Amino acid sequence: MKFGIYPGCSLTGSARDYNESVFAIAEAFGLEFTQIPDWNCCGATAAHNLNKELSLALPARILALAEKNGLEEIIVPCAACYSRLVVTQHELKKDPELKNRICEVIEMDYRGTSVILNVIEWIDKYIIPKLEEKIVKPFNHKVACYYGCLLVRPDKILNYDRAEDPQTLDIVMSKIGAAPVDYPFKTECCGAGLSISRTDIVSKLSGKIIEDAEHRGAEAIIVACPMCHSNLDMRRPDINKYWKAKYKIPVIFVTQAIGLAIGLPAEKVGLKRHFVEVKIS
Amino acid sequence: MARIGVFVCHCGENISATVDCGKVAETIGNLKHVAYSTEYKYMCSDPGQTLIKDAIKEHNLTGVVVSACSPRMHEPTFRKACAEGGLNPFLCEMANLREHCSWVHEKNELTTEKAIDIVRTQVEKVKLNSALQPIKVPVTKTAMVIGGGIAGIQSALDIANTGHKVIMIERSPSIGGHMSQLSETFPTLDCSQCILTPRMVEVAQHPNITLYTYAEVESVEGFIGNFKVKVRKKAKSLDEKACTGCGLCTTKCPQKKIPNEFEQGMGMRPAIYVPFPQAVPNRPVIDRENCTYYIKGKCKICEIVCPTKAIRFDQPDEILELEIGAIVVATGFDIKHADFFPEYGHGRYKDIIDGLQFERLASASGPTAGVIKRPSDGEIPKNIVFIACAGSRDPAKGIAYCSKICCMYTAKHAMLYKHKVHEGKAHVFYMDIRSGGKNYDEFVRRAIEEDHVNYIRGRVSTVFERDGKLIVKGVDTLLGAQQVEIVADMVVLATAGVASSGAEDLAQKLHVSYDSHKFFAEAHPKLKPVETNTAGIFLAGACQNPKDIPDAVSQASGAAVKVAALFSQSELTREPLVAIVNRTSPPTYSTCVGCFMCQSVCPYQAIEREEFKARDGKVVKTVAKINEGLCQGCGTCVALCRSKSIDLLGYSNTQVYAEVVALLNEY
Amino acid sequence: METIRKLIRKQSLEKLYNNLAANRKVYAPVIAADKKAEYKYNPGFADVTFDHIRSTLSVKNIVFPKVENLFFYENSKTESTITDIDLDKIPEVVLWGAHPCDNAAFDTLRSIFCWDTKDEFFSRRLEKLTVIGLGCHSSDEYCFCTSVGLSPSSSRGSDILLTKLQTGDYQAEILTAKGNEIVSSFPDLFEPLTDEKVDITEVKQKFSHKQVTEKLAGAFEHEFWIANSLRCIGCGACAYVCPTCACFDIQDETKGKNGKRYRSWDSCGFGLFTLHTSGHNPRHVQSQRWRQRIMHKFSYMPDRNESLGCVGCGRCSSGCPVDMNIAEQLEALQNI
Amino acid sequence: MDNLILRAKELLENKTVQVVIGYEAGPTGVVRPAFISDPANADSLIYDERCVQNLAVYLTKPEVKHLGRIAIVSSLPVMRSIMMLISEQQISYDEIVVLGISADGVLLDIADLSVMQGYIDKSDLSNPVKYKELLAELKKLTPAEKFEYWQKELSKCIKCYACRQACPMCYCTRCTVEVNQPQWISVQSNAHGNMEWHILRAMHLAGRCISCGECGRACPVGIPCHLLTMHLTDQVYNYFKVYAGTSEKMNSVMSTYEPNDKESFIV
Amino acid sequence: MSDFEPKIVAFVCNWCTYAGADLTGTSRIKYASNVKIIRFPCTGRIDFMLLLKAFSNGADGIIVSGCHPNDCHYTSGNFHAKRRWIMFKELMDFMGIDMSRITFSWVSAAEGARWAEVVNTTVTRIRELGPYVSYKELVNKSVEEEVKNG
Repeated sequence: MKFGIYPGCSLTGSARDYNESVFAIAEAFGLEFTQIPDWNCCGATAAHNLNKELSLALPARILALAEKNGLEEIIVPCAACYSRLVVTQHELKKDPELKNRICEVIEMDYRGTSVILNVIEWIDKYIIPKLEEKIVKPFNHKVACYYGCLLVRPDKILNYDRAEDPQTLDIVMSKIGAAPVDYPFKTECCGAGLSISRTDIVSKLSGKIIEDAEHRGAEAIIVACPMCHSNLDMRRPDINKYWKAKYKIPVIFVTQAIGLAIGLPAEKVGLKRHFVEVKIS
Repeated sequence: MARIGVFVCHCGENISATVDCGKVAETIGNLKHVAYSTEYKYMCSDPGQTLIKDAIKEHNLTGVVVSACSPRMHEPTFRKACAEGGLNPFLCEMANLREHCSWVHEKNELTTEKAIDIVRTQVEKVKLNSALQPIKVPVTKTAMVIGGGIAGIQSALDIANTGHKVIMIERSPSIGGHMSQLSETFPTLDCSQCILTPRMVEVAQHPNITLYTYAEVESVEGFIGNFKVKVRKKAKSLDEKACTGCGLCTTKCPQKKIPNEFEQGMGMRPAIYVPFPQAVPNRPVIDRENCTYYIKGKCKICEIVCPTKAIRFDQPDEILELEIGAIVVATGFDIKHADFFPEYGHGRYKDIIDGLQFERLASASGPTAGVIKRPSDGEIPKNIVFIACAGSRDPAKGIAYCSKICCMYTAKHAMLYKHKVHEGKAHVFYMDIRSGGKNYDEFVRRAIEEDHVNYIRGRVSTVFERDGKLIVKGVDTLLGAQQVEIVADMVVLATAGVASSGAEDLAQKLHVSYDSHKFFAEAHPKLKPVETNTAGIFLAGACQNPKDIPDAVSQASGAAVKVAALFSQSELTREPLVAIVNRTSPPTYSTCVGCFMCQSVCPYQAIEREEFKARDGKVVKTVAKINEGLCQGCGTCVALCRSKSIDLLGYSNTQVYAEVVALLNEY
Repeated sequence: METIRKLIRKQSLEKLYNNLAANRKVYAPVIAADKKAEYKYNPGFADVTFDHIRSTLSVKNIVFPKVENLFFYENSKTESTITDIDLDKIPEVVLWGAHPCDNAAFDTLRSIFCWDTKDEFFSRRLEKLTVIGLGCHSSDEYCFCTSVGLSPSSSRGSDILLTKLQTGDYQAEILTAKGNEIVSSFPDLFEPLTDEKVDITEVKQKFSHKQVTEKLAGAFEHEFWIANSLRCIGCGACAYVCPTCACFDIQDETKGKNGKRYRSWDSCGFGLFTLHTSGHNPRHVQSQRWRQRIMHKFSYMPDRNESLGCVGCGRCSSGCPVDMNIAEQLEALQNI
Repeated sequence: MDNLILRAKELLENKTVQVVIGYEAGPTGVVRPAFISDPANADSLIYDERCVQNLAVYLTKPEVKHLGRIAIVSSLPVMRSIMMLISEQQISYDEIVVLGISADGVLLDIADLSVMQGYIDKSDLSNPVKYKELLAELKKLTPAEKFEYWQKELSKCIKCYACRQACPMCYCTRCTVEVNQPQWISVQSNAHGNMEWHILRAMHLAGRCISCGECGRACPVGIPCHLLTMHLTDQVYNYFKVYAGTSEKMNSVMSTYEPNDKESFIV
Repeated sequence: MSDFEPKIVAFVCNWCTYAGADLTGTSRIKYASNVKIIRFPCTGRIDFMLLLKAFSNGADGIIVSGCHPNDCHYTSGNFHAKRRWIMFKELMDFMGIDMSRITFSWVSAAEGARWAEVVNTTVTRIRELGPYVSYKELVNKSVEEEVKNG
């Protein structure tokens, strides 16, 4: 089975750890990816605030390229990219006239036939069925599953997990032996939109997320979004400074956790690249 | 030979200002079969009507066309005038010269020409009208009330007190409904049970009322005045006549861990039980799903201890077939389970409860004897948060409508809490306070001003537990949308009121329409709020939409009056504008070929089967037959019928065809 | 008049046709898109066929159109005014190249329409008709003219009968004054006939119509009718393609003050045909209607009109969607 | 074919049925319906690609019903017609035995209604391929060309009603055209009267036509009137996603509705 | 064609559009006088043949109007009518009969102004289309003519 993969800007930059873990577990499960050739920026978060057609044309081009290359299913590990692609597909399906306009803009034929999967959907569909036999080292830790804002929203379009109190990540984690804690901050804002401009707000908001996870005895925060990860991991010194605290809880991608559970070495799944040291294995 | 009279009205100047009425009358007078044609200033006035009556006699008219205003305005007036003049009222038609012509066009020749066309069309139609007689339908003077809550009780008592028989059906073991669960009632804070229980007893004792509890409607056939209702009396596993209601069985039953429905799951009950002490009838039933005997085949302790040997383990369900003249639907409402709002934590955290659960906590006869104790540890909450609109007015996640009663009962809950826990703090998150009603707003003001309930205008985003406390995160929109976080000991959700479970199923059995929320639909939102679109079936209480007690009771009385009015005659009279399937001589019997596609289009189940039998009793032909009592005259079957075997009186095929021809051709 | 035989050469036929078509309506057979023959007014000579066996529809519509207005009326408040059809406006028509069966049918129709009261519409149309028939040089399994007293070379009903000669030229039998008039208008085109052999098809006799008529007299209640009409679906195709079926329905159509009365073809195969206002129908099932059709043509008409109601063209059988083959049935009837 | 003959004989011999309706070759070689009551005559039954007439038309005919229980040779269109006739309460399955024939001419074992249902369910129910092409071509015409095409075709009509009589679904004992109070359809077979008749017929078969093409085949003057009903069959599927004659409990498309039926022309 | 006054017949239901047209009158909203109304109890009652009859009697345009979906006085008559019109329109389009001469609309008892708008837009459209010549010719094609032409 060959999937298309859309890496977006993070996976090849600040979230190389995420990228490595996705490829590592795919390989372990005999799954292959084809990167969408000549892919472009998905337009998150800037485009849809400025120009609606542009915000649709950018993802539409990506999807059209996928169609052109015969990629029926595309995995989009970044939650922000995922959201843009799915919303675009929805908007263009709803309005054929708009679709025609966008096709003219991108000078390509777009039909909207590709299936777009986020990382959890992909895990659910292709990893979970074969997971049990591969687990060599169950991830026996208490974890706080943090979904962030884009993975499950807007729920009217995604229609795959409930927007408030989502469950899918918790289910995946429990399948590899983890014990998810009751965690009310699952979808609280990490401040991603202000990641660059107002780091103080990021520190404030992300700090609350980290504090509650530690308070509930979680040994790791599990994420599936590079933005979440960078705010909770990379910004940790700022957060600790802001809150005058010493939060040590590591932030782990779900794909990294799966990698560990099936016995992949920490380096292979990018765990050595984190700012907050990951001591658990 | 037809002799038609045409009466052109000026309507003061309303018509004559733009239409040349004289020319209309004259032109129409030249038509074949028009025996008399005249104009007059006000046809609807007494002299105008006398003109018609006299002309009918003088010119021996066989049909009348009054060319005036809309038939929706004055058709009854002129039909009555014709009847008084000795002409069958259905031989009178109206040509709408005012609303459809003079008021909407300028004064010119085309307008007068249009007026002539309109009148001529009615002349051609009325030639084909037939003298119709009103339809008479017999009435069975027994009413059925479905549902034994306060609305059903009120309706049943009111009907019974007019001297008519009432059969009341209640699906749970006791009547009383949600009102019997309530602690106190707004805006008076009087005890709900104290005012309800006497009514329940009255129902049980009323000579005109027959009560079937633990019973449900199985099927409904027939039509107004003549319903045939099958009722399933579920087996109570008890000989009700032998049982004295001593209650020994319920105390000795070894199975005691069944969540008590009456207590909203906040207490337990045995497998043989009386739902609550004041239940009517005060007789137990065995809950077969949870009874050890039915599950494992042995126990029978209740049978052993019963002093009157009233237990009947092998009792079957019983089907009653009842003849009913009118039905009052009073099946009430349910509350929406809060699991669609996972962020509010209902079901996950024990101390987050819904409004009905709070009623039981606050009730003197409830599981805590009226002391407000939180379910998790029995502690008295010091800080309590009430969340209004938990699901109501929320099209995205809940329901779009306002549940109407929540604002008031939330105020009541907060007050009851403050009255019982003086040192406690009560907070209410609300969107708007809807307290329209006699003494309602004063009641809410009292909660705020006298009992110092903290009202916060804003919604709650999430409720979660941390260190044994409930953290309620919300917003205060009156303080510049500031985020608010309250650390509470208990949270009460004012969950939306929704249609009673099984409402859709019942509506389909009754052939009554229901809205998208499964609430029963009234025939007209303003002028027929008590009627349904099925004649003879009426609505009372919260089965139509969430209602408070006084609204439910007044509507129940309204429904009772409708039933009483229906029962005041031995026969019903209806306008005879109904569909009819033709009949011919044997061996054809009818041109209907019996495909019964009409049956599937009829919204009123008015199409029946009629079998024709040969002398040897063998059925030789089955054709459609219209039940005049049920048919409302929409004519959808008429347009569908391929063999043109159905026709609609008043709008017959020949009539509408003649109208088309008359409107478009020269005469 | 006495029959005169002449020769008309193939190339002269074209001249005759073109001369006639120049100032008259000529109704002649052509091969339509569906490969079947149909009659048209004044087709080009090149399109006219001399080889068809039978057209789908007969040619009776010249004298008995499928719809014919009888009169128009106008109603006023007090009276109705009737406007008659101007029968003088009926055009002269030459029927060209029709086969003997079809031409004989005009005789049969006359025996119906002019049986007692003369039908003005029919007889005026017939008066204006000149028939230039064509003997058959081909036939098929449906043909049975020889069983009903006709033959591929019968001249009944024709004014001139053309018959193909083995040389490819045609013999013209001039049978009536009308025929003679045409011949004398174009004397150059006709030559004396030398004794040449005609090219005429042979049609096998399938039954004896006399015997059928005799059998039918006592066969009204015979089980034959039900057994042999089970597959009949009760359409009117047989009657409408038949050259001798003459039943019609009369209707008024009024729109406002104006209206007209007309007649249109009808068929005894329809259930409605004999339906009484009361709802009673003396022929309420198809077997009775099928019996009526046979009886009418082979028993009642010989009885009353002294004419057989069938010319053996075979259209009813070839056009029947369920192969109700009349010749086969008559053959069987003869032996019951 | 041998199987069919054996089965027919068996049914007649053991008196399961009183008559078998099938196909035979007439004396001129034309294939036509056969009504076999005597097992000895069953040998004349044939089944090949020439056997196209929809025999279900006979199931509602009084003389045929009178014969007793019927076994009927049934290709897919006949089976669908039978479904329709049952759903419209014209016949009962108990009155008949279905001698189903598969698309490749093999005798099917239709033991009961559910087996027939199963066979229909797995069959292609859309219009036959040869008509699909014709329909597609016609749809390409401009409105004026369509009008001209149909006027030319319909003016040939002689109102013999063979299209109606050949159709199993036109079982009414009185047709709308036979009503003269009012005169819905002019009895004249002229361009206008003919068009009204064919519109009426097609509309009355909307959602009921099972695409056998019998109406067009029966037409003595060759009007392709089956394209009208088949076009509507396509449209019924387009709009409502159903095909006629697929269940004995089915309500016709025209006698039911869904509140969200989609259209684009009502303002 | 400037003095062409089209003849338009409106088939409307009693409970919504007829009442809506009454409201147009009560509100004194003016509209073109070419449209004449025939009242039916319900759109479900309107036989498709009546539309053909209107054309054959000389109508140049037709309006069919009833209650909005879900508002039918008889619950479902308009839904059945809707299906009927869907099929009718498909058939007419297939036969090349001009469906732009028929306006199908939902006009409620409260939409007096809307009724005037429906009438006026229909009249304007039919004026542009001109008289329905092809249908009238079809009807007038006399029987005589047919016989003459074979």
